[in-house]
Amino acid sequence: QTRGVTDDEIVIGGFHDLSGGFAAFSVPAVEAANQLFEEVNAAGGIHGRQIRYIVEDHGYQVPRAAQAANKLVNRDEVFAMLLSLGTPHNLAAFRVMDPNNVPSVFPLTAARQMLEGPEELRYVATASYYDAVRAATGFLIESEGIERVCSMYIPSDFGEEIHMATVDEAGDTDGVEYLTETTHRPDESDFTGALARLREEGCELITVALTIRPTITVVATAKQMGWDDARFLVSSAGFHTAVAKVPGGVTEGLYAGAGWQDLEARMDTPEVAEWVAAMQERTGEFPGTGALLGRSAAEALIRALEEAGPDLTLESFTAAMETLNYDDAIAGNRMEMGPGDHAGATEIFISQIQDGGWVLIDSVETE
Amino acid sequence: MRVHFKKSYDEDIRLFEDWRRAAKYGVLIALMTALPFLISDYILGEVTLVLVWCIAGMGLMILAGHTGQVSLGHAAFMAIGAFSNLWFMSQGMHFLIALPLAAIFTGVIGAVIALPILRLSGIYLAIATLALSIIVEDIAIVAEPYTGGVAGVFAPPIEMFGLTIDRYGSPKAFYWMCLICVVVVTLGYANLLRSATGRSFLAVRDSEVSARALGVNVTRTKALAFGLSCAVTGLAGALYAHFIQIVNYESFLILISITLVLQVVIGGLGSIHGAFFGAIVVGLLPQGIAILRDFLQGSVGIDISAYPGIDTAVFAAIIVAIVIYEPLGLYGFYMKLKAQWQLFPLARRDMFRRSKSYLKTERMR
Amino acid sequence: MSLLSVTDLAIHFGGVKAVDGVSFEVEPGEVFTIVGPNGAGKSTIFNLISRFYQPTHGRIVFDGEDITNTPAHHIAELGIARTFQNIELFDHSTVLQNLLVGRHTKRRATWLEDVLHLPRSRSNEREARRAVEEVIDFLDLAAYRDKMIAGLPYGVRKVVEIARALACNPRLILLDEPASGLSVEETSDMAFWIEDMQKDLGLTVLMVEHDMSLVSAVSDRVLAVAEGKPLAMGTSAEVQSDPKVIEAYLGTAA
Amino acid sequence: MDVAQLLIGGIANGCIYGLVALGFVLIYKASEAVNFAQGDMLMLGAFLGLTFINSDRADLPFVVGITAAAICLGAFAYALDRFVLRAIFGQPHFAMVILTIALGFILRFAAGSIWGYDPVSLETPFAGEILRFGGLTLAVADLIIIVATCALTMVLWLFFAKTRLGVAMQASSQNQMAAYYMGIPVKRVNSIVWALSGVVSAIAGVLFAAKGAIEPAVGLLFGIKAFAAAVIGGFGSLPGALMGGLLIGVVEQFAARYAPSGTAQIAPYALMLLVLILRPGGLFAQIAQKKV
Amino acid sequence: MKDLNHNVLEVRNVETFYGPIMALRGVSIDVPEGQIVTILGANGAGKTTLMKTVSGALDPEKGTVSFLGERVDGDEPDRMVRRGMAHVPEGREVFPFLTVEENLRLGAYTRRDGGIGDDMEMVFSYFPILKERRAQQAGTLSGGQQQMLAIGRGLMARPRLMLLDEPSLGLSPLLVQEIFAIIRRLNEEQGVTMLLVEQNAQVALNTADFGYVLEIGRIVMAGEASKLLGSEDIQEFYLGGGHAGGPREQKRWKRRKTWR
Ligand SMILES: Nc1ncnc2c1ncn2[C@@H]1O[C@H](COP(=O)(O)OP(=O)(O)OP(=O)(O)O)[C@@H](O)[C@H]1O
Ligand SMILES: Nc1ncnc2c1ncn2[C@@H]1O[C@H](COP(=O)(O)OP(=O)(O)OP(=O)(O)O)[C@@H](O)[C@H]1O
Ligand SMILES: [Mg+2]
Ligand SMILES: [Mg+2]
Repeated sequence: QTRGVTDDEIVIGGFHDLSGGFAAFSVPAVEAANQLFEEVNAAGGIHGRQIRYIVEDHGYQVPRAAQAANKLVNRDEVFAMLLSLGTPHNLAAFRVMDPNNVPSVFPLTAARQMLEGPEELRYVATASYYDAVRAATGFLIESEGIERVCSMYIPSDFGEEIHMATVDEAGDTDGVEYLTETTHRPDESDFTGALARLREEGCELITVALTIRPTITVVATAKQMGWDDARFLVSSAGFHTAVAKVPGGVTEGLYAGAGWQDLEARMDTPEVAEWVAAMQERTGEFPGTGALLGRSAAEALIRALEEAGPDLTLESFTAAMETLNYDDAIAGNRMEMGPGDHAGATEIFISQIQDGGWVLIDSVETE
Repeated sequence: MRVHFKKSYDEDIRLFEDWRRAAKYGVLIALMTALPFLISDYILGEVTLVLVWCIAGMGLMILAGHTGQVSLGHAAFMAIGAFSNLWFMSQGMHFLIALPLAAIFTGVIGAVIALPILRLSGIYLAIATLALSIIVEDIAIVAEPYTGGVAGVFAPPIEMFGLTIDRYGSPKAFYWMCLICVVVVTLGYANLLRSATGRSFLAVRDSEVSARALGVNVTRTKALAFGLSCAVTGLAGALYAHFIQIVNYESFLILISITLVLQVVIGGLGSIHGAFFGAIVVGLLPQGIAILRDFLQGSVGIDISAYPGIDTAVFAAIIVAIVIYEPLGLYGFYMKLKAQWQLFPLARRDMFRRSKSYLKTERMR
Repeated sequence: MSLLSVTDLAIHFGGVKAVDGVSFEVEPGEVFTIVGPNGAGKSTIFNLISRFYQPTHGRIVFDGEDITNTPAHHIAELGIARTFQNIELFDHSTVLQNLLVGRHTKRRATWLEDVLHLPRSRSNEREARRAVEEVIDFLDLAAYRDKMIAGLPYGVRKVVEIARALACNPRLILLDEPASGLSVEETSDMAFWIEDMQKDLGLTVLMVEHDMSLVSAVSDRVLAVAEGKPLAMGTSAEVQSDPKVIEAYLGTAA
Repeated sequence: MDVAQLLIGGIANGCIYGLVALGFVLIYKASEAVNFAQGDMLMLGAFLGLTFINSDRADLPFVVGITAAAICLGAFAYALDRFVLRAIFGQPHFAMVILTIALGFILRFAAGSIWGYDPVSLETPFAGEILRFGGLTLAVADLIIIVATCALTMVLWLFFAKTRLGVAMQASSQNQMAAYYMGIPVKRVNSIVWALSGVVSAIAGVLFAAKGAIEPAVGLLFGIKAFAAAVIGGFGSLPGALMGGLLIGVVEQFAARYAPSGTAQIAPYALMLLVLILRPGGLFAQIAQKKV
Repeated sequence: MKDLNHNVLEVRNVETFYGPIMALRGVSIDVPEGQIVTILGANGAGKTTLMKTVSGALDPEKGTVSFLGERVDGDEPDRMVRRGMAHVPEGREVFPFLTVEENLRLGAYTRRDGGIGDDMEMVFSYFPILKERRAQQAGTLSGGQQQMLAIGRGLMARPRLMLLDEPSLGLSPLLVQEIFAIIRRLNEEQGVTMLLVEQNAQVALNTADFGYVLEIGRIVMAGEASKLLGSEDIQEFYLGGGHAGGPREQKRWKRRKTWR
């Protein structure tokens, strides 16, 4: 008997930040996942089994995440974890998941550590921040003829990855120099000083690893300073419809490198339109990044469970995951895994804000 | 109501005023020792975490409850305890040495930090400690050789007396280890309170002016209280690191400090019991709510999880209710229950109705 | 040699000259009283002696030692204890605990010994309890021993404050209006206690008081001050009959 | 030149800190309670403003919308004090701290449930508008913030110092029982000041939202910084709150410009520690040594 | 003239608790219009508790308080002030961070008439030092100066009934005389009714028309002030008379009061 699997139910767990600083990712992701699960369940489930997604809230506190993991693994005996949020939170949870053979499916953190550990238990959805920013930086260096790059980041696991990606890409490209960086805290709200410094140094491309609100302020402030030839690049964390929608066009021209495509530009795709309508019905809002990630992950899980057949075990699940290979219409990327390759979509999409919306300019295949 | 006839000063100095009390706590300890055989590993894990919170809570209680100095940044000292313990262990030190050493190290750092910020009090101290904890967060990233930077450090399993103590591998052993720590810290705390040092803490809390007039060196006393508090919190941090098994700078964010403050206030400021009651609430209530939520969904079909974040909101609402019902914390409630029990059947129902009360400025010190 | 000698003491708060050139000497074993109108600077003199304020001018010598720059928390150790006009007790502790804090300067055990409750800590505790019980007995506080200060009536608190000062085993005790808020009967008790302090405990008493019956009953010498300056000095009767004192302080009916 | 621009940026941003800090100080000044949900009040104000102003919502003119938000939040804060906080009137401030922390969680939950968790932007008539004088630039939004903050600080300061109700509020914070004996309805006065703080928070929230996107958790981070600003200023002093905000705002910019990267982000906190160590009561100290 | 039938204040069978501690055990008193009524009692008898219960700072558990014919128990204290009751509390309770002048103005908080300035001058004429220190923060005044301020602040309300809890606390002998002269004058000239608690029973009874004796939360004696002055028990326990002539040591033998 496989844990979390009964004749009529598959129990999936997830720990999330539903009440803290990252609720903007977690809540829509959970909503989107639940939306799909409800659809699947209404259609009879997977091989006759209903999906039950138990979500625990940790409010971005590690001890509560450990408690949640303990509950989900030891009490609820979940089959797998889906979309769990937070780097240290996931790392702490792995300690109880691994001995119990609970796979971690598409955690909501793009830290590279999410793939370290027992291979059959680790799956990530898209390229890491590192890969995405590195690829996008490389693309911009080439297409825009940039020679001096810089970065602005919050010294955290997320910020460090983007910083390192920038440094590494500059270091590996001839004639390109990594100049400097400025460091920030998530609570900062004005960047005159930092931008003055980067401008002084002569930065041409600046990778930005901040949260959404500060990102908007950075771009707006640069415009305000009359610094028009600077190019700003954000990772998937800043690749959000709201950024493009800021009134007054202050974010015009911002670049993003992410593992998926913006939704708004693809509303003519029927699947996208249908899903957006369903989500709007459900939450009253146009789905954002979190929802898209939640949907993608849930879809991959469903497909794998379907593929694994009625005899669901960790082995059959692993095998099924490794055969996943399909176009994710909603994320606009290709989900592809294989033995030894547990990172799903690895294509990087480079977009820019033009006329109040994200426009895809290019895509790069990593690896 | 029992009346004590005291025959010697020792009866006041003793930890337990009579054999009944001693017996009561004896039974409690026996029960706690036997607990791993009575409950599942899941609940045991939760109880273990509560024990860790008890220690951290006692650490803050020394400062906030007994010396009247509020710290909004105590998670920083948990961090220092955790990282130093793991670093000492990584240098080949045995856990049994690394653990107390981490506590001492944190205590010394606390006392040193205390010196410049001692002149502060009230919210000024609170915000200064908050700033400190923010700075420590960033130091934890910069001090990569010791803290593992953003990636953090993994806690190695503890080898002791030929057995491995691991939170998940051998939860019972880990639990007992925490229990021993709790008992030791509680004993030390109780000793402190019945001594001149403990009274000087109370004196500083209630009236700095008279404390000084009576020869209490207020600065030194505050530094000592801060140091002791940090040492205990550091110890909790070290145990916490082994409980979570991986710590990085994000394991000790401000929210943890705030939770600690919440814990001691809800428990009841100024009593050791309070630290325990608070730990139970903060440690177990969210799990209780989650289980109740699952139960509601499974049996009655009420799916409150359709409202994301409602667990935390319910938790907060319960905290609101507790504070409104018992502003002085659960310890006050416990004392009332006890008094009613002892007075039975003479207790008046409205005996503990709150009478009107008024505040005066605390800006005059 | 006098126990306490104050020379030309002065302190200013902004424009207010609270104390302005006061000198006096307190002899060992005497009861020395300072009287004067409200705001004359009496409490301020106490605060200067117990080193809460730094004088702008002047010298304070206790038992041959210049204490003008001694930190406040060393004063108790030297043997000076005090009470406060507005009562400064540890409100959330019991009477017993309050008095035990009075023994703070007599402890020998370090904090580490206290945490581990080593023998020296325990013997300290016993010794403190014994000393405190004597004070409780002396001031008849046994009924209140385990009561919280917060719920005690004003008069009892007043006595507890004196008890706490006595628990320090001082040589000089400063009493700031010990009888204010006490009834006639309690005031006469207070007179006996002060007498006992002087005679039985061998204390020197420096007192500020407005109740002239108490002042006359116990004082060996009285100093009258007004507006920070000395006005008259002498026995209680002498000072009370001084016309300047009558005009500034006592009024005609006294 | 560079320095002047930094100064302007710092001042504009510092004014927002100051504006939020005003909300803290108001409540403290009238009851010596610290409202740890102040950041969340800001967030609520921002969302209310957005609901009234954005074109896909009520689509009211900006000034009307901000007024409506201020009225709503004021009424809400009044009710909050009247029906929840009043239950612990006269109890130690610690109880209030915990209560407001818990209320903050509930407010964030409520906001998330009502407005969703995705960041949204406020539409303002002055978005992206920039003023240039000499080589210096100043966003119109910043100008409005500076003017509004200074004006509010001034008005509130006058209110507290000069009006009968203002002095009564101060009295209530210093001695509740004596204030009652003066005939001051202390509980009602507390509710009024909460309402006032709600109004200020709404204004702060809308102006804050005008500079970028908002989401339910935004108050959590920002509240702490504004709290710090209030404390640096000397908690309880209205001009102090503004000064504290400005100090943090300006130092932040200069640190980002000149301090070595990796340490710049903690400069405001380090500075705050320094200020407090040198002046334990903040810049405009509101504490005093007890006269015994 | 003094109308004995009209009571400004009537307290009936009041019981007040501090948590489980019963501080008033069924107290009834009357304060007739235009009179000065004093309450005597040892430390901890419950005098302050009674005053607070009357002015609404504490709620009685049982019993009623009527002021000007209206039941007021359970009301908030500010309502009493609006009805015309001023309470000068025990222990000063000034607003330490406000100036002397602001403190005084707050005394007239509920008044809307224009006489506030005149009354302020009146208070200043009683206590000239307050005028001198009008801009000083009240918290830095000396103990006696704060007491003057508290009394002055009470006068600013122009009350119909004034509750004075140990007004002479910490005042110099000269000022004690003046305070009682002021009390009498206000009573006679402006007809202010007074309820007075005072440790100095001699002065209190000399000033008052009527007196109550409160012990351990109960009224144990009541009567005309002049009668009480003559009473032997009162002489002995409250006026320091009794065995005044006897040797001190004899009195030291702690005698218990008859009704304890
Ligand atoms: N910290 C201070 N700031 C300003 N003035 C002060 C301060 N302390 C005392 N004073 C002033 O100094 C004078 C003396 O005060 P002090 O308390 O010594 O008087 P006192 O003689 O004890 O009077 P009382 O009999 O009323 O207690 C008073 O006028 C008082 O206002
Ligand atoms: N806050 C409190 N908590 C508990 N008990 C109290 C409290 N305040 C007063 N008491 C008790 O109530 C009784 C009456 O106190 P109260 O202050 O009314 O006495 P009093 O007659 O005014 O005394 P005094 O002359 O000392 O002012 C006392 O026994 C006292 O111990
Ligand atoms: Mg004095
Ligand atoms: Mg009294």
